[in-house]
Amino acid sequence: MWAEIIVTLIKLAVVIGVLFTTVPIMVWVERRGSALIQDRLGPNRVGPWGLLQPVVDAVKLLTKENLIPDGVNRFFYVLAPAIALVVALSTFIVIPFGSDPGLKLFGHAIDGFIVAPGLNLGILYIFAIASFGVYSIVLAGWSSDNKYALMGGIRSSAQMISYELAMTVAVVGVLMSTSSFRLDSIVLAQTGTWWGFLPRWNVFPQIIGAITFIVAVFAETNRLPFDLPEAEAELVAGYHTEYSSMKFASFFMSEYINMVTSSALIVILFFGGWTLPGVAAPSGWIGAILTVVVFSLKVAFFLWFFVWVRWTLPRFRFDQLMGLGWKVMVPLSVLNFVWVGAAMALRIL
Amino acid sequence: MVTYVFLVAALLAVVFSLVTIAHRSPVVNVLSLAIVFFALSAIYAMVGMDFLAAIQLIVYAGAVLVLFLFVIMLLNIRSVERLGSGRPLQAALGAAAAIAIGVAIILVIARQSPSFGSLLPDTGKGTAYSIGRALMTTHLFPFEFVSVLLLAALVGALVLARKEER
Amino acid sequence: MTPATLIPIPYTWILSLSAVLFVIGTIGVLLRRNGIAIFLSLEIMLNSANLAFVAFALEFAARRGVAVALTGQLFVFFIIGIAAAEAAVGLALFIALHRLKETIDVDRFNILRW
Amino acid sequence: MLGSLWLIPILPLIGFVLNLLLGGVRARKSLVNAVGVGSVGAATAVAFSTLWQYVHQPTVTIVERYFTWIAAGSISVNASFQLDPLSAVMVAFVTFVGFLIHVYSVGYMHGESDRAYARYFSYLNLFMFSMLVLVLGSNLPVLFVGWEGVGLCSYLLIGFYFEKDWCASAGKKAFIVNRIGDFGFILAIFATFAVFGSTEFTDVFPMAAAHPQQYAAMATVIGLLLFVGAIGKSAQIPLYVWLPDAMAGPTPVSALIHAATMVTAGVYMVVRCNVLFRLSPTAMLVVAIIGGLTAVFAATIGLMQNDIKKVLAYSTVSQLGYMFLGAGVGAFVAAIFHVVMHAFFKACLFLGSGSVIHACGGEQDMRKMGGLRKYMPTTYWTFLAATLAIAGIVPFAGFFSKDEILAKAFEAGSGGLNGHGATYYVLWLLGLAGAALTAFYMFRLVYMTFHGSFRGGEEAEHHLHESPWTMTLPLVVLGLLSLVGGFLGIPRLFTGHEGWNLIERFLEPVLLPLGGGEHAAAEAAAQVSHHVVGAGVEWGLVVLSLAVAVSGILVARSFYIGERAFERPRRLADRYPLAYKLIANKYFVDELYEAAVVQPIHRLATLCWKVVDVILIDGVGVNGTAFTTELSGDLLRFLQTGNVRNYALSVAMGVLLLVVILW
Repeated sequence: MWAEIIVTLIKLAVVIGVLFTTVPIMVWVERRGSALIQDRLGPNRVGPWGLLQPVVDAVKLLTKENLIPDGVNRFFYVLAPAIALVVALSTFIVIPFGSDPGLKLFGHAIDGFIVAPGLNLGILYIFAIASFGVYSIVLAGWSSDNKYALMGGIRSSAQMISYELAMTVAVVGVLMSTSSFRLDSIVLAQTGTWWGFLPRWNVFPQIIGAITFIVAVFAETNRLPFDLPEAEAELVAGYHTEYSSMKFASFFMSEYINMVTSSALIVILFFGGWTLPGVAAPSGWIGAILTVVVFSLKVAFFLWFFVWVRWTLPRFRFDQLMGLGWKVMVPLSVLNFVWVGAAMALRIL
Repeated sequence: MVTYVFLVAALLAVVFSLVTIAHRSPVVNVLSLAIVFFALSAIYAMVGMDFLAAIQLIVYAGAVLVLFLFVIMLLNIRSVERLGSGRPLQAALGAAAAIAIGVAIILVIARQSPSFGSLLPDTGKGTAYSIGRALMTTHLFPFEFVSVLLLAALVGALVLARKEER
Repeated sequence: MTPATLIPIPYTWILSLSAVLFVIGTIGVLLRRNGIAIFLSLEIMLNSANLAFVAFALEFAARRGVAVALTGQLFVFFIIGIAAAEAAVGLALFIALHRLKETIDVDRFNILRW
Repeated sequence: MLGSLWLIPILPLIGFVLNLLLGGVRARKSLVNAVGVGSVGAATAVAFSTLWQYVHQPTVTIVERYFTWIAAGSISVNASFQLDPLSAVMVAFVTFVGFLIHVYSVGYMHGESDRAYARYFSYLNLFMFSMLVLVLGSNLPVLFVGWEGVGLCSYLLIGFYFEKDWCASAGKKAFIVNRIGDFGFILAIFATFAVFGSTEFTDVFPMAAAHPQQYAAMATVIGLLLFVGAIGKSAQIPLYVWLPDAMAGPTPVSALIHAATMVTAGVYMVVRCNVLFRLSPTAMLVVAIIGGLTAVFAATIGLMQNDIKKVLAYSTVSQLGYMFLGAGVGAFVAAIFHVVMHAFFKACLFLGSGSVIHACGGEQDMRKMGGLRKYMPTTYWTFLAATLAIAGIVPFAGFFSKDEILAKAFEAGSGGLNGHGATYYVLWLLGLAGAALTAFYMFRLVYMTFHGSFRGGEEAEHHLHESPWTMTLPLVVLGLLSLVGGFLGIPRLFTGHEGWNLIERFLEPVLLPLGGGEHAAAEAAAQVSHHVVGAGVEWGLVVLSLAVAVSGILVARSFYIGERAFERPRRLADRYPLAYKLIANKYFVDELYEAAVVQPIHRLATLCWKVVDVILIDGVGVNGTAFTTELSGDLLRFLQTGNVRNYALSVAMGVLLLVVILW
């Protein structure tokens, strides 16, 4: 009993620690990456290659005055960033980030590199929790008593509901071919190869689903080219216009944590998770750590992909965004779903 | 342990549904209803209906209530009237009728033996598996019917909310 | 299938909770004037019905000795579907009404009379 | 092709649908021709190949069941077709004559607008379909479908020029008069169901033939009811009035529907049900009397008509009377023989008259014609051949068939068929008189139209011309058939051998032998009557009818040819003004019907409208209900507050009540 709790707490600590350290690294990557793409220098004063810049930023945000503007609804104004952070953190607990060959810690099985191993719902749990994410944005926009913030909030709720549909349906194809909600089962189903060389990853048979899912995830995380809720040219900063200091930092952090979660999901659902084609993980702790490293590298690639896309593509107009969501993404995801169903019925997949 | 979880969830559900119907701010109404749904979802999960619990959250909290919030913001409703204001006779009769219904139902329930339902076992595939099968076989007709209903609602909502073309 | 384990709460408790929620919802529907508030109360009523179905499903499974209580759960799914449809149409109605009268106080919409 | 009978009617049906669509898009006439004529041509080809195979096949009756059309309790009706010698003959001549008339229509109707043209051909194709269903149907309901279908097409085509009021009312008249007959037919179908439990010919007739005594009484009822239907469709007394008016339709329609095919449906139906009729002496007698009376009656009216088509119309009525006379004296084969021959020469006559009308620019009055022989020789010679055929001059088609009927009538009289010998003698005399009248009025028509000099004015004379080949070709074919068609049924008398009477040998199986005592005796007596009359008497009869026909021709010649043409008829009219007036006005039958039937019904309808409809239904029924509803609504509307929450409260109260009740 106690061992179980301690193991879980350790896993929790590791996950949260990694997530919180990823955020400043991502900020640095984003700023240096944007500079690279735009042929600028980027932050280069604090530490080597500006590596310590995020630390300085964090200190600045922590020490800033905790300002609450007049006329806001105080309760919801404070609640909103809290919801954002809680939702962002709690989705990660069903993500399996490595292969567990039956290791023990303090005489107790660690039960997989996953915080909540008993939760059969897996991906469904993520959707359920993530659907609360929209509340933070809506409440932030509404409680700020600012028309730009309100516009951002309304836009965001419309956008998230629209793309959630495409995202969910795109995942259904994977769920059908695996017939499980559990993410570790989904990863295990992708081990091995087709014809000896092509990895058995879902991305190959379900390329449409993969593309739809990735695009929908961009919209769900409010990243460019879908960052309409905080389009600075139109709405100043959207729903967090009135936020500053640590409350702003919470939004900021939750966005980056969501990026990490999303990248992890992309990797797990479509790119084989921690597996490498044709390579069996060595047994014991070393093998387990290696799988975690493989997984992290894959996630890192998609994190870089997020940055890459952000600084490459221009922003959509709002009606284009909704049109794309309903008239392109939803039909495409349904197409993928129909294809998988037909392929399974014909025993191709 | 389960009993306590149930009692806490029940308490939360009752309290926040009272807040839902009594508070004057519509946003508070919606959010407290979200908590009610969360509590009910916890009860569902506790008795083994994990799929139902997830759907409850995804559909109700994730979609329906966001729609409510969306409309509240669109119409910019800051606060509404007090519970039972205006038409005192209607209010009194309504409250009396509702409570009478409640008392009647409770009396009916009280006559039942307080037997214990069984916890749904973990079959490894989750309840989603059997529910999916049932929806596609024995309950296919209502399932298709609901999908037609949703389509009709979609079209109906579009037609109703569209601005009149002058 | 593994044998069913008993839940340590009687299903009548769940039913009672459902009844209480139903009454609260009814009071909301009858006493509120704001259209959206009425809808929220309706959602409470629908959910109390869902809860009752869940309770009956459990009781049914226990009495019959079956491991899976399906029908009750399926009812809940259908009710959720209907609730979603109802919310969509209802809210669209209120948007249309608000456009007409700048209010969604249902007592102001009494033109449906002789 | 045997085994796919459905193909024959379905081809014209396809043509009908296509032409209907083509009319909608105003397609070119050549396209309509291809569809309309092509489909009937294909049907004709299929029909003849079927007939060819059928003739070489020993099976007598082929029934093809397609599906169960009506199934209600013990009653079940199949959609099925039947091929036996009778329907084979009918199908062959219907498709053949129909095809010729389709070809003819191409030339005749070319002046119509594209839409009307397509409409015309679609109706014509629908008619072909219905007629084929009628003759192929293997039970009474299917036959009835075709029966009603041809009636509908008849109505549509009579009223083809519906923008003219009198054409539209002629169509209505035909439809309504036919409806009276159809009523009898429907009752006959019900009676057949009630008595035999089936309407399949292959069930009913053997059953009836096997137990003559048992079914004799019901056979009389059914037979008479069937004959009521035949009277309507085949224009016999007293329901003949629609046929002369039906000439309002285009002339090819008159040729096809109102001369060659549809109107003979009644004869076909009586022959088809010959078993039932033979069981009932009464029914037979009624058929013979009506037929004989009609033959003479219509012929007398035909004497004084001046409209070329009206003359032919009354002639048709008269000839149909002969057919029924034949059926009524038990000469069913002769009746069908006459149906076919009549189809040839009457179609030829009508088409010839159409050619004449075409040449005269739509003029139908014979008093404004004359001398057309030199302008349109082909029309003249074919017309003359057909006229000789109808007059009964040897060796033209009509001679054999008509003479056969008259001979059988005489035999019936001398053999005392069913103990009504005297009546049958009278009927034979009537038939003989009718033959003389026929010869007279037909040659009157020929002389007035083709001989003498043209009386229609110079302007019209200038335009006289022979018709195009599409019109003359069918004329030539039909004229030749009028000449040689009769050789299908040369009686024993001429050859001394039964084998030469091809049609009789072919149709023999249709006449089922009756079983059982007294009827068998009567049947035997009828058979014996064949030999009651000796060869000498038979030769005498032939000479007599020829003499009668020739004398009719000579009288016509003296009346309408030469210097003093038209003088003698005028003198006769002056001498007997009453008779003249009576016949010239068609015995005032239309006026009688108007006064005796139409006016009372009109008055009854007015009464229904003014009292039942306006006061009872509109007043008490409709307005009364509305008033009551309004009153109660006025009183109850105070419950309707318009406040949604009040309604919700009512619902809650209702729930409470429900809970308490269910306690």
